[in-house]
Amino acid sequence: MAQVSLKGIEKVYGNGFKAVHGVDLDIHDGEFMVFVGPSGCAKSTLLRMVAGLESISGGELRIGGTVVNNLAPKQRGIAMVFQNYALYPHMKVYDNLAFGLKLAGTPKAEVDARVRDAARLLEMDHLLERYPKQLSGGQAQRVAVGRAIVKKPGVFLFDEPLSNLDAKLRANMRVRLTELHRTLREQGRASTAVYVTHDQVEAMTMGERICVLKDGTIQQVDVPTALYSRPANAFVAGFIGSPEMNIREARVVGGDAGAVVDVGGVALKLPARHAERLGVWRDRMLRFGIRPEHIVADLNAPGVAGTPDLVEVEGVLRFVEHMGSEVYVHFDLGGVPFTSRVGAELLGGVDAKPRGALHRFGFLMGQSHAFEPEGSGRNLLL
Amino acid sequence: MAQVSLKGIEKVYGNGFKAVHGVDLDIHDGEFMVFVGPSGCAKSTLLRMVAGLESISGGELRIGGTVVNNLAPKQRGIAMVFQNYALYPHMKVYDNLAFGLKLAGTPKAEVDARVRDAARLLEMDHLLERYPKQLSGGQAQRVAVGRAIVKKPGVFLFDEPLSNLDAKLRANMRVRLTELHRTLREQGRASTAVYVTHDQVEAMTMGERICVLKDGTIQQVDVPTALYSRPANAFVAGFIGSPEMNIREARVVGGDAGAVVDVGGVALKLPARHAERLGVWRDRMLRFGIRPEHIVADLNAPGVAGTPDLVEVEGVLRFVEHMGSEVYVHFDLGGVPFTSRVGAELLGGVDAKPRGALHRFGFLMGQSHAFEPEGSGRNLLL
Amino acid sequence: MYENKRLGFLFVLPFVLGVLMFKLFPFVMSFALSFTEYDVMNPPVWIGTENYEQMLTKDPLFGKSLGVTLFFVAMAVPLRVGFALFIAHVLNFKLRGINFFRSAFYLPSILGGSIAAAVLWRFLFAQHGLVNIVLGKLGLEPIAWLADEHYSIWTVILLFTWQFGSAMVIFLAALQNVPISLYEAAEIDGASKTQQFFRITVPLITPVIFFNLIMQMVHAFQEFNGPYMITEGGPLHSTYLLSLYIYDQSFKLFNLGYGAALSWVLFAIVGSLSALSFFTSKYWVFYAGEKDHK
Amino acid sequence: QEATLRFSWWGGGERHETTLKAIAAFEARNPGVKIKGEYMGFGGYQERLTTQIAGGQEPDIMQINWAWLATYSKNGEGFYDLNQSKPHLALKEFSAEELRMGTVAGRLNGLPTSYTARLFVWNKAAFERAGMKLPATWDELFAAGKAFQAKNGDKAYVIDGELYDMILLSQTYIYQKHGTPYVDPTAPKVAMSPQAVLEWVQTYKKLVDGRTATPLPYRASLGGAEKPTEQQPDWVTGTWAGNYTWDSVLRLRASTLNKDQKLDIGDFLTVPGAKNSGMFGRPSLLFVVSKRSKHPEVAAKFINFMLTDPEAARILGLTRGVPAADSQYKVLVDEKRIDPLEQKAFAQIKAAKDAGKITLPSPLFESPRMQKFMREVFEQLAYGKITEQQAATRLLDEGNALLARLK
Amino acid sequence: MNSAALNPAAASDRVASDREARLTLRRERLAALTRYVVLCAVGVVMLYPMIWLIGASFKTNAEIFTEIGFIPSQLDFTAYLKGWKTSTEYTFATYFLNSFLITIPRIIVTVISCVLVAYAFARFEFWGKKFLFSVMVATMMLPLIILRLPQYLMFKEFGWLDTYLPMIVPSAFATDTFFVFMLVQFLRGIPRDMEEAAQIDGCNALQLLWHIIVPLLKPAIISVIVFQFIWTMNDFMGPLIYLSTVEKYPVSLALKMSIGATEEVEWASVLAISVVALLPSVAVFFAAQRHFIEGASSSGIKG
Ligand SMILES: Nc1ncnc2c1ncn2[C@@H]1O[C@H](COP(=O)(O)OP(=O)(O)OP(=O)(O)O)[C@@H](O)[C@H]1O
Ligand SMILES: Nc1ncnc2c1ncn2[C@@H]1O[C@H](COP(=O)(O)OP(=O)(O)OP(=O)(O)O)[C@@H](O)[C@H]1O
Ligand SMILES: [Mg+2]
Ligand SMILES: [Mg+2]
Repeated sequence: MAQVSLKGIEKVYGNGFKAVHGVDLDIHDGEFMVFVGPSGCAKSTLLRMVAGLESISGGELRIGGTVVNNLAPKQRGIAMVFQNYALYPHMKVYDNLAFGLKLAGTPKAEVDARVRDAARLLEMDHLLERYPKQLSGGQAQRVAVGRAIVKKPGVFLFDEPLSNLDAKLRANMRVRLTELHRTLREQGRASTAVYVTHDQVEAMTMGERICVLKDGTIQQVDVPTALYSRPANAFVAGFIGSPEMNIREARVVGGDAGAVVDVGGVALKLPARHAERLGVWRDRMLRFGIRPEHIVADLNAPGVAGTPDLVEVEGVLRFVEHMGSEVYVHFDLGGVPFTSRVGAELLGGVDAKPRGALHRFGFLMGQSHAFEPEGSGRNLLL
Repeated sequence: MAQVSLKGIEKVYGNGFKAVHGVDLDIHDGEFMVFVGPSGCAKSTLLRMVAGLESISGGELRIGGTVVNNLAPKQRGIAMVFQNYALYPHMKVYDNLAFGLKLAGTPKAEVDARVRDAARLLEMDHLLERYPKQLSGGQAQRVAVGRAIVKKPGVFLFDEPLSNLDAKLRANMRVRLTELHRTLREQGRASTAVYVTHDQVEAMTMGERICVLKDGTIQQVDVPTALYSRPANAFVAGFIGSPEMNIREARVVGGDAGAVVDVGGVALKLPARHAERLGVWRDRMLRFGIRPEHIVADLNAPGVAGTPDLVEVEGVLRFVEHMGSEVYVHFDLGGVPFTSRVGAELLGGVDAKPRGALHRFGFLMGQSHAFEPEGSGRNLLL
Repeated sequence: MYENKRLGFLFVLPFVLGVLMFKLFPFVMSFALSFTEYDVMNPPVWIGTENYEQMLTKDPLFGKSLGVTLFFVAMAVPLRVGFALFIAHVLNFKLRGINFFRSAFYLPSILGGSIAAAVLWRFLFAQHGLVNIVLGKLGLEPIAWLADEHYSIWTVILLFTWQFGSAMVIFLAALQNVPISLYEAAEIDGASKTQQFFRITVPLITPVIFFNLIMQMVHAFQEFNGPYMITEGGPLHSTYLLSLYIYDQSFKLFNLGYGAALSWVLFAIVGSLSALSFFTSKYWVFYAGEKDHK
Repeated sequence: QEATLRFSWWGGGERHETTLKAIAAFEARNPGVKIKGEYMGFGGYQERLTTQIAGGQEPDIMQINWAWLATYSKNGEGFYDLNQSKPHLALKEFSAEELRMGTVAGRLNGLPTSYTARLFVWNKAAFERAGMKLPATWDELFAAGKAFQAKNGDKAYVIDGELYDMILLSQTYIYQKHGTPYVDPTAPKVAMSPQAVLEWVQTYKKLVDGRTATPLPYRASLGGAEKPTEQQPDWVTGTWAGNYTWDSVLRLRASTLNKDQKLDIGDFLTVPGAKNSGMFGRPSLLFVVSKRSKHPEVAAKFINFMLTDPEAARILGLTRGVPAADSQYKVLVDEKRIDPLEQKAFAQIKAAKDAGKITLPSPLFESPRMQKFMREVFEQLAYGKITEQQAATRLLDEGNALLARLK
Repeated sequence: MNSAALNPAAASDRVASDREARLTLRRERLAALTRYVVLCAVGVVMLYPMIWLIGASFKTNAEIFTEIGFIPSQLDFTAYLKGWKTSTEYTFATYFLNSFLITIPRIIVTVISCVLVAYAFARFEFWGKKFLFSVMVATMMLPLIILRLPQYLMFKEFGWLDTYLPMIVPSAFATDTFFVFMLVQFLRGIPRDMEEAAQIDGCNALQLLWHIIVPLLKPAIISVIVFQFIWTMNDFMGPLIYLSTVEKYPVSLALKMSIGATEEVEWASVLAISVVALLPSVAVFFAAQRHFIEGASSSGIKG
């Protein structure tokens, strides 16, 4: 029973800086919750408050139903991976891992077994006899992760635990951590996990729910796919997805069936469902959003032509980024910049054209979004 | 004049661990070189040797033509971003940035201008009066980057400088750093950059050349696209690209035009060009490789049917990962696991089928690879 | 956990008890004695503030002694602390035989107030001693170090400086807490070894520099062995530090009341100087382990 | 009779060994009595004793310097009155003078182990090297300096001594000439006439300016003004040829001399027609008993044993000077335990004493404050900070004031 | 080299920069050399008394006070033998043992109490902390000699005279505030990251102290041990006042045992035994000095 619930949590730092502004969040028992948000949005602060390392300036924090505002970290049944690792410099890797277990009075044999298990899981069996200063950055980070997972606590707190690993190892670890979490749950020893990451793939694949933060407030909490396809506001829309969604100032023109958004003088016809919802916004400015993968570059590619709500427009090519299997095409539409993301084999010849040349793109308007022009930019289509 | 050239560089650590085994590498003046490789492969070690922080156990290191093996760091004309930041805890952010300039006797006004420029570039103007311990992880990392870029040195050494930033900021920084590098070059003050990263996107977009390392040896040095499409060996092939290339044990069967690779009992017909090259490997085991994006899941998608060298096979579905705009489909082929990466709208119905169900996939064999079975697995098709 | 007030108090409890059991009575009694006339043989006689009045108005030797003491402290403390810091810095390098040097440099402090130290000092500063020989080589006039009231204090100051060992050891220990990565960063930033020392090392060990300054000040104000061994306070009271005066009054002249009063005046001086230092420390001492600046 | 008594003394190796043996002998003679020796070097002895007395924890029997009597027992009540244990004490062994010296306000506080006085100690060898004979008159002494230096170089001095030695030396001259010491032995006042005081000061100056005595600043510059004579290299090598000092430190002074040197006791210089020898003599050490002792009788018995018993004398030898008690002195003389030089010194003192030409100095003269005061004035004089006249005035006026306060 | 030969400018550039590299090497060697020279020069001044002491222990009295050089005319260990035997009922073996009986328990209680109290001052928040801290610093400011008598009276009341308790027990209550203050300052300079991690790992305050703080403070704690050892060994006044039985004397007291005021002194024996008395302190320091420079926290994670 380790649900974590935050009620009106606030944090003011010693220098008067208010880092957290009344956060309300319920993390269910055994849930894998991911925190994402821009650098400095208070992810670590929240985690540290849950851990009990940072005093809580306001609000109520419960773990497993008990108010823990004033409980010491060790009484909260948590394990944590620190963003800066905080390994014990005077202990070998083995002892770094075993330390918590030894403190808990775990029998020696079991400590050994668990430490070696964790080391194997994290591919660092060969490092057990090293001191932290003899490790590379990624190795140290794995030790930090290992220190948390040997403990099998009620609540896992991960603060960017894989940031210093290479893609392959990272993908590996991602899967293993997820599996670990599932296994524990299946064994009936569900651990709640709070996982801070800035990696979209991690967030999308690991998180059962994702909490998007900005400047110490929650923007949206939802399952990954929902977050992606139904962002609550322009901030979330722009933050999730890479390359980020094209969100541009636009104006809704015309009524009902004939409604279009005007972006930089170019009219993009709205699908009927959208037009209806945006009726009240006619002739007003709003923010129009469309993800790069919903702009196709090769109109002649098979299957494109027939897509419903496809709007063809002519853009001015700026430059093309090759990313291996896919390509980002940057272009201007009526002076407004857009990015399209297409498969490397679906370029429709853009890469052959010079900068400034014209090219016809297709906007899949069925997947487009519209946000309030001001503030956080509420999603107008929800 | 700041080319960096490594000749037979070796590094043996105090505990006898040999971290670098004879590395030869020429980094041209003004080039942007990216180091990638698994955690612990000695990227940082190499960087630190170039910087002069780690003694060189063997070989010769030249910067701008001079042997610098025994030169102090400050004589090498470098700036470095440390993996662990190494900010001066007793100085405010401003002073952390200004320190190097002040030491160099830069006039006060210019110091101020450059510090503020860098702060603006890194979106941390508001942090200048803070102490390092009042920063979040990402903020601290940006300070570390700032400290390097204010100096405009001959050689930039970046050790995973963006690992703690969120995707959006990271993309931003990526562009800005690249631009900074270009601008300096255009101004005739070219800085050579050595950039360690584990982020594929960074590596692919920023690197003019990429150096892939493994266990302290160079695997391949080449421009990004070449690395992606013509990996020198199985290790590079597997390391670059995410999700990683499917590389499986296989056997070449049949001659010339009719040659196939047999993977888990399933025959995949080889294109003529490949069959020819692999002639000598007939009836021998090798490693067959194909990237996930070269396995299509929707054979009925327009345009697929006609693709040359498309081989259709039936796989057993294992599970499907949704990543927003795209989806990873994991399946078995004759008991051998494969991953396919497809657009979210090109699933061909896999997501509707249960685990264990059969599904027909298309292998774009024209894009497939073959590697030696042993050792590092030389690419047999080059 | 660190907010747990009861736990914190529990941990300082030994100290609180220690003060109550072992310090309170001696302090109170010595304070009380400072208002009495007490010659050990006869019970103390209450005379109010007479001792203090005497000291401040009728005792030129007190003024002389205080002056000498202040000069001594002002010179000796920076010298000892500075020297200790410098040598600790040098001894922190990895050099062959450095262990030997570290021990060698601590030796004078082990010798403490032994005769060997006195013999050495007299040898160095005697009329025909080493220092004068060196001066002679430099073409300077020899100085009657031990006999000239203008120079004699320097022999004591230099002896105090010479026994910099414990301050050095503390600095050595403190130097270990400076993360190597900061030196690396500074090196990359183009800092010379000297600049690293002043811009990285010194700021980061300010807590310990502060400690050494305070403690050496406290010790210097109570310095006894040096002048007692070398000059016995002379010539012409030019090395007559307050501690010697207090000692003479208390145990030679059996004026314990007056000695106590002198001690409390010394206490007040050291106390206010320390308070001042603590106050200013906010501006220059950097505590890495403190939760917040300000 | 069962009793355990504590006995404290300071001293060097020989004194410790012999005293412990003497204690054993006493214990053998007095079954049931245990004497616990609490002994140490001189450094810190007085601090400890003072603290112990203040805490009422002092040993039953203590060795003290005669001069301390004035401090510890101003009115004679500081220590046990040995008169109460007369039956256990062979007081007849001591001269009346010696008993008087241990008596304060009619109470017999302590018994002396020996009597000591200041004498002229010369390095005969050094004089021989200079081709000079030992000074026999004051004028010879005053003149010797220049002659000596002419022969032996300008680092050579006829007589060495720290400041207090010189003060006493000069005082002896004045005492002989004017018939009074500085402090009146009977009353707390300055006894010298203003003229005498001035001459005292001048005598000191004469000794120094005449290159006879080592000047204070020079001595200081060599390694501390109060460094003992025997530790001065110039003494060790015979560059300095004399010392005006206690007979009890003869061995100490001789102990560092190199083999080319030879000490002798000179004539005690005397102004012709002087009524008083001017010799500065007094008991050296006293044994006293704590007024809190539970066994004062046993303590008295022990003191008696130590000071008067022939066996004790044999054991103790000269470790506390030439014994004051006649019987003990005899034993040592008979057994030839006293070497000729010491014998000579003793004879010189005894002669003066027996002739009634040594007057017991005022205890106040040796009181720490008085000493401090005199030293201060003479130091200023030596450093030329004040004139002879100023020094004389201070010695007179401030001296009187101080003495009045001390009494 | 070839391409450089084709390009004279580059070649001369390279020659110049190679020269710079060589210069740097030479400069480094020079720096090392000067470092040694400075060390040796200062070292002589530092070591001189010790060497003199050893040399003098073989000399005659006359030699000791005239020859400032340290080479004795003969090598004769009788002074050591004599000094060791002493003129008392006991040999120095007894006095050394006594010294250790005082020193070792005192070190143990000092370290425990001081670390505990320093930990509280440096890390915890509690009522009256500032006040207590000031009290702590203030207790060091009154000259010790003036406290001597009151302390004596106090220990007399406790019935502790002529025992080692006055020298040991107060230390058990963190009254050696020098050490407390020192440890506090050290601790305040050490970041809290490791402690936070350990709290998460389930440490209570004492475990934190033992497993994290103590290792991190190791250099400072070692210096506490060394100081307390040397200072207690050298302490003369404490034993002088509180001990009266010769059998209980520590070395510091026994050393001055044979220096009376008026008797001749065999300086060679005195010095010989001073040399011997210094040995434990020197040995302890030498054994410990390695640890001053092997702090746990110096091993930060590098990037
Ligand atoms: N000790 C402190 N004093 C004052 N402000 C602080 C302190 N620690 C953090 N902050 C500020 O609080 C905000 C939140 O910090 P936090 O470390 O929680 O960010 P974060 O979301 O973890 O960022 P990142 O992704 O960069 O690690 C930041 O703006 C940071 O500058
Ligand atoms: N001081 C040291 N002593 C011994 N081995 C070390 C030391 N420092 C690093 N190593 C080892 O050397 C290898 C290379 O380390 P390095 O830090 O260069 O790796 P890296 O490529 O930067 O890895 P990462 O991506 O994890 O930062 C690693 O296996 C590491 O464990
Ligand atoms: Mg963070
Ligand atoms: Mg690294």
